[in-house]
Amino acid sequence: MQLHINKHDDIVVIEIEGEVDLYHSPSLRKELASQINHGEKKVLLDFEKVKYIDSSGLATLIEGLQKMNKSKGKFVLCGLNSSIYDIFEVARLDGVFIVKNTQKDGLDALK
Amino acid sequence: MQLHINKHDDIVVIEIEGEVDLYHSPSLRKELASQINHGEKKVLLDFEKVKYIDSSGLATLIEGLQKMNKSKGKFVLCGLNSSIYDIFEVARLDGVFIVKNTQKDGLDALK
Amino acid sequence: MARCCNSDTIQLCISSNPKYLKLVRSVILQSALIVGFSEKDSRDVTLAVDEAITNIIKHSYMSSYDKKIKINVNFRDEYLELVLRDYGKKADPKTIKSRDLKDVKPGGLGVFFIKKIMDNVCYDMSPKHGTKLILKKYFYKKNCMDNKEG
Amino acid sequence: MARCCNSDTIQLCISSNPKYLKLVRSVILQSALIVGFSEKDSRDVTLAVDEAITNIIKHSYMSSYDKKIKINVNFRDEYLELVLRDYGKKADPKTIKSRDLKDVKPGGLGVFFIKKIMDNVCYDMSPKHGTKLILKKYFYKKNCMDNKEG
Ligand SMILES: Nc1ncnc2c1ncn2[C@@H]1O[C@H](COP(=O)(O)OP(=O)(O)O)[C@@H](O)[C@H]1O
Ligand SMILES: Nc1ncnc2c1ncn2[C@@H]1O[C@H](COP(=O)(O)OP(=O)(O)O)[C@@H](O)[C@H]1O
Repeated sequence: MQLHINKHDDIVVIEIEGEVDLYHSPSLRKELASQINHGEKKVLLDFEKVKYIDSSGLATLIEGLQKMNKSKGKFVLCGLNSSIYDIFEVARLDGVFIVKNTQKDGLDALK
Repeated sequence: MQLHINKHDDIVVIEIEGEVDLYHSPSLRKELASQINHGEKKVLLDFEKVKYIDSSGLATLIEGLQKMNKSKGKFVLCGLNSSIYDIFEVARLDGVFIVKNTQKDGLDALK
Repeated sequence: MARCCNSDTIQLCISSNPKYLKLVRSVILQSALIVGFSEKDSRDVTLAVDEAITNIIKHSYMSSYDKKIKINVNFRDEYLELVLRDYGKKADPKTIKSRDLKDVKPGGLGVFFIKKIMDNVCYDMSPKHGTKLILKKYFYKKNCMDNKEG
Repeated sequence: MARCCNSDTIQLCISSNPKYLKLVRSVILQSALIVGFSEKDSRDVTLAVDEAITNIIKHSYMSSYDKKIKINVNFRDEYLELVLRDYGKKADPKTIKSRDLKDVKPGGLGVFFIKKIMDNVCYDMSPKHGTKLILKKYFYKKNCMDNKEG
């Protein structure tokens, strides 16, 4: 898994590439925590290039969301392909996260 | 591995999809033999969708080429990606087969 | 579904290091595809096994990465069977359960996915050391889900 | 090359059925990538192992598909080691050689690829039954190809 991080004004866009499992989720967790601790209030996670996620990845996202909620920020996901979205749906997380189709939609939702 | 077979006038185009290894090469061998025995003199093998080939696959191609030469026909390959082409080169088969870039180039060479 | 094989077994043995998860996933995915499951079902079975191995690493071996995990893939006539063997701490079966989905919190989804995806999930605690987790998925769903647990 | 692990081993056991070749390839590809080989080198190592298994199926087991093949992937400090164990017919070492590339004919390229790709190829005929084929590829090429055989 690789993380590509860009800033669009006050929005931090994290593009995730690869597989988010027990091996890779710690570095995503670390990145999210550091962005939030650093005071960022708007984070967009782009899943366009994510091929796989398991419950460790989901746990990491829930942790990020809850941290962000505590600091009154906004946390948006975008670009989930259908098999990734399935997993969110099965775990009833589709209603828990704000999920947008494209990165553009995600940015709009955060503006 | 799947074979998709089309005819363009007197040219038989066989599009190979997948992996040509010991498991799958027998069905390619059978198809080539049946086309040649059936009297076809122009065969184009399109490798565009071939992800992997090993020596069983190469052996099958050499057998096809030699059969075709015996029956005074023409046998052309096209669409090899660079890692597949590498394998032909290492085995010094790049000079043994007629190898074209695109299916169009392959058809032109057989017209 | 085009099934091709009689009873047959693949064995894979790894150490309990998360870096091998991807390799395990590719073995399970290939196995499910070979035996004729759809792409979707094969991905699901792969997720279930990933979750089970993740739990072994986290809970049975408390995240030490040099312990042994054995994975048997058994191709049976009516189902695909995955047997995961560890030699770590045995769990109290009562603690192996997924959280309430409505109680959103980090964690607690692994067992949920395993039970959701597989037709039969059995934690066999009878070995002297460690646990034998037996997961089955049938090729054709039975009418009465009589073998559905949990 | 980012190497990450100490001595460690993965074991895979399959039956001698060509339908498992793809699964073996994915294990070998992942192993080579984990250990830090480039995509190209990883694909090459995968081809070498595919050829070696193909030869075991064809020559040691004369194409019977229900025999046992054990594959050990050993992550060593300086090299990746693949050990392929079969329990079939032993070969006369003199017959295990690739054909002259100029003499184009179907077959005879498997051993060529194995020797071309791997730094060290050893057919160990000492086991009572069958053969142990040991393949090594170093992470950094040695100066004097002193361990290059064949
Ligand atoms: N292999 C195992 N060994 C011991 N306990 C386990 C094992 N698998 C699951 N458990 C128990 O089941 C609980 C639920 O597991 P799971 O749904 O995967 O969530 P999580 O691992 O995130 O807690 C775990 O917290 C643990 O107590
Ligand atoms: N595992 C093996 N057991 C017995 N003989 C083998 C084995 N591997 C290779 N050989 C011998 O080496 C020869 C060359 O092998 P190879 O280059 O793979 O070509 P092919 O298998 O197409 O003949 C084979 O014909 C066979 O005689």
